[in-house]
Amino acid sequence: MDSNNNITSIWDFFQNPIIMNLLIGVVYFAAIAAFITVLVIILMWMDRRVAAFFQERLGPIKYGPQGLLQPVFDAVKMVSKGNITPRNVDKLVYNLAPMLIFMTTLLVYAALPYGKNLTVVNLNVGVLYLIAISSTATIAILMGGWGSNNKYSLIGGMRTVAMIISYEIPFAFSLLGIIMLTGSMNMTDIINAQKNVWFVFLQPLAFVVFMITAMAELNKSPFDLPEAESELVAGFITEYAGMKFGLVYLAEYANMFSMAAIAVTLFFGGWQGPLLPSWLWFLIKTLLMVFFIMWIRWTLPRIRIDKMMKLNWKVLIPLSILNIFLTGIGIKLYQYFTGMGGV
Amino acid sequence: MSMDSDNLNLVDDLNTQEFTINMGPYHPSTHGVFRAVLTLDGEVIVKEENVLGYLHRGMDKIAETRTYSQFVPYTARLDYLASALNNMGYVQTVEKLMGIEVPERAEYLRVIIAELQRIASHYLMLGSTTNDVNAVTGFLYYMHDREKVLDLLEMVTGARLTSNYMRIGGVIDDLPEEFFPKVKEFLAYLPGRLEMMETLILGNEIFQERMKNVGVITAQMALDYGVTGPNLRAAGVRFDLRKVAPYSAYGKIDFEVPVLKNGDAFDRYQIRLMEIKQSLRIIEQAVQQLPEGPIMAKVPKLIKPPAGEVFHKMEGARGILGFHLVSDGGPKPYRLHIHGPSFVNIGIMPAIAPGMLLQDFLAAFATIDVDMGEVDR
Amino acid sequence: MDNISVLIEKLNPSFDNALKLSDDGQAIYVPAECIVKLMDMLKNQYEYVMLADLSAVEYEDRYEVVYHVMKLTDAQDIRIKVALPLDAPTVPSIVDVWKAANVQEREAFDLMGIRFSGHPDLRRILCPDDFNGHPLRKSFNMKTVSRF
Amino acid sequence: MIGTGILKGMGITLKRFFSKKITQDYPDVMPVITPRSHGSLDFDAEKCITCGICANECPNSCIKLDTFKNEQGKKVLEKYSINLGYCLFCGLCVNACPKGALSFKTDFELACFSREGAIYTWKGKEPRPEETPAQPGDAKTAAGE
Repeated sequence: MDSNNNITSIWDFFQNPIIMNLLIGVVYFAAIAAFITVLVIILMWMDRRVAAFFQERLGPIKYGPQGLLQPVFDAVKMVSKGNITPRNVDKLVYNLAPMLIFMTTLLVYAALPYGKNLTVVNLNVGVLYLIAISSTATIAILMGGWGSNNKYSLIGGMRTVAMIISYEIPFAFSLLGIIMLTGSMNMTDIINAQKNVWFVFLQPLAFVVFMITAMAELNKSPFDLPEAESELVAGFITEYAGMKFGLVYLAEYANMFSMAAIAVTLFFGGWQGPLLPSWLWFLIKTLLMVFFIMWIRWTLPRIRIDKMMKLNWKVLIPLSILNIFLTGIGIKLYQYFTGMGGV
Repeated sequence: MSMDSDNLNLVDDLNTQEFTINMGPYHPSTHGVFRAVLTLDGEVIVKEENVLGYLHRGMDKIAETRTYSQFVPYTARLDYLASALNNMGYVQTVEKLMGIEVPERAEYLRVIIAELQRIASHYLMLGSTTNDVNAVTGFLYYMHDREKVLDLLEMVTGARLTSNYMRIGGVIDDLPEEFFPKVKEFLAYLPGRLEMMETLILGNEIFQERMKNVGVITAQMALDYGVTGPNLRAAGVRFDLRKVAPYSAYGKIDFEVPVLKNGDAFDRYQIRLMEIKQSLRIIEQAVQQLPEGPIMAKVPKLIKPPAGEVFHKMEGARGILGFHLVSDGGPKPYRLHIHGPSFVNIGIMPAIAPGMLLQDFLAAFATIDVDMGEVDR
Repeated sequence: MDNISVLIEKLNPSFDNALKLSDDGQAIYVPAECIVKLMDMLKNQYEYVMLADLSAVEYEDRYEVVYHVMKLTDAQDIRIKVALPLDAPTVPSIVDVWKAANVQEREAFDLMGIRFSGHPDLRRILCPDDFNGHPLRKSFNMKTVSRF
Repeated sequence: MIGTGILKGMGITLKRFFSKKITQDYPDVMPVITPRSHGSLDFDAEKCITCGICANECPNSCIKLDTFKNEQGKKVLEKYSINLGYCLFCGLCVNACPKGALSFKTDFELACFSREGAIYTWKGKEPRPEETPAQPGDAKTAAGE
């Protein structure tokens, strides 16, 4: 075999569409992973600083400008910690859980529209995909809770299942109104449909329901029951240490960002905005949304589990169904008055 | 929990099982080293058992090996969140046994410090309860204000937490000159903050949902279980030793005893806020009325009370703090029994816990406000 | 405390004159078997609704269990004592009268070794379960440790 | 209406967000401590008359005086040690001292790496005449000596 022939064959190898796709996939994955890592560092810093400011403190200010390097040090500490696996845990389940939790987080990022024509995968069923993916984390959390062989973890895991599964319903229902308005589940279509008016003004009820359920999906206060520090020590992450804990931690912040991004995409016109580039608009809006989530989180006490269930089944689900009705009536009225045909 | 997959299709076999969980001694919400053995059915508590003694230092025994004045700093370690109140109770006990007449100025100084300490103690309870329901921000707001109280205490007593300001026969130091403007500033500052906390915490619907009708202690129950202090007043019994049997300078000061009626966690929380306001009133009046004169009675260097027995009780931050002192005429107490209100108050937990959710247990426990230093002694 | 002798006179008919005033005139001595009845009467007929304190004292020739009961109206307390022999200090439990006595009797049992018959759950409360001896007895010596 | 309490609370936290922060830049900027603060104990060997009242008065016996008889047959202080690890900072010794040799100072940074490090010693006015072997150097000698 001469070398020329060899090179051609490698070139051919890469020309193969399957391999090509795979490679692009790897590049995308690396890009998202890097993006998440940087993002989480910023979010961690932001969370600590914002929390501190709400509490009349300054927060980390010693390392780097305004303490920006603090999360880097934290991360280094986290990575350099011993990888402890307690005795009597279900090793496979216990070790797999953090990875799966992080995995589901990562998957959400694939469908987010970061800017104009800046989406990893422009799915036709983007909204459905998001709803589906974000609820898979439940299994991973239950795995962590069960596998840890700790009663606090188990209670945390069970609470997650009870909570996320029931909150999935109003979460999905609150988005139905938007899908009805746009007639599409594609994220880009939804953003384009908000050119004139943001859906938060057309669907205020849906937005309220969405935000409440989003907080629940995020396990953030007032719905942080699965990891309720003051009752369950740390809930399902009680037994995790080192990088396994780090992954869960990472996923938590990454989730916060992705949930804020979904809210921005669906209710605040996504990357649309004047003057500035589209991705910057997306970032600004999303970080403002993250700030709003933090604001809620650092103000409200934790809700009680039975009250939380009651809120879900007796308030949020009826409200979200009502929203669907109102949207339907609104669409029909709009069509009637503007004389446009049926959908 | 049977994982036998063959039987899982039968609904009858999906039975539940109670399980026991050890809450504490190392747990974020047991406020020290309290251990509650909870039997849970899902999230509902079926049975609760207190396990105490992780902080047992044998204060009663220590008292028998120290002289009367040497034991004063130890009383500060009883209920370390209200150290000056414990000091006051103990020195008053010895004074009662010896028949020492404390100068009036010293009595007023004691009242000022005691009420500042009461505010600090109540603030910690409010803060930690707020933290237990995960309103971390509220917790830190409380801590910031408590810091101001501690600054005032440090200015006078030299210690922020475990002071030894009160001595048998009076107090050790007069108020420093810089205390007066500071306390005036503090008295003007705190009501606004209290109002803010009331809006932030008491007004919050989630907080109300968490606290109302949780861990109800009725008046009858409270008397039966010996629950005293703010917990008793939250249950609707107007009983405050400062008012019913005034000691020190309380008789000359005008204040009210706040009473609520439900006796649930919410009322127990609220009554502390109300008591802080009354404490502010007391401090204001005490500073205004502060008489001139000596701050220490004539007390022999080595204190040797006559042989005898005395029981003295006072209104501590958590209830009736009693000292039962037996003297044999020697320089050391023959027997000192400390009746810590927390120790008795915590005894009601097994009675009110069954039927609660896990989260309710924390709310109820936190609002009963026990201090493990006093429980275990 | 000055009304204590009056109180004894009032109470004594129900107890066959078993109640005695102590030497210092501040306490009522009760035979152990009468304590529950006395406490019940004080609580239900004489308004001493609260058990303010329960402690135990060791003397050279006896143990004394000391009860302080209190009125709510004026916070007046009276001291009631039960003298017990050194070899078998047993007194009926008053848990049925006051639930508050539960923890306090356990404490007295744990630290002083007084047995309360009829107590529902007489275990150690402050010391560990496998602890030997009762620390507040005078025979229990503490080690002196040097701080240097 | 349900929710107003939550909204009011969120208003309060937002207001606090922009309010003055109370963080003290502690190791860089030392806090102002009131002169009465029981930070740590200070001993003045010049004033000490070796009476030992402080050691007697200490509830936790954490004061130790090493003395010797000098040529005049007078009791003289050789070494004065306080184990601050056991000290209650109650001030009984300070109040008991007839000559005011003991006092509180506001220096509160007492962290140390070993239990021996918590023992603070001060040398007496005159050294012991016959050269006894020196004490182990682990014990910290307080500043000012």
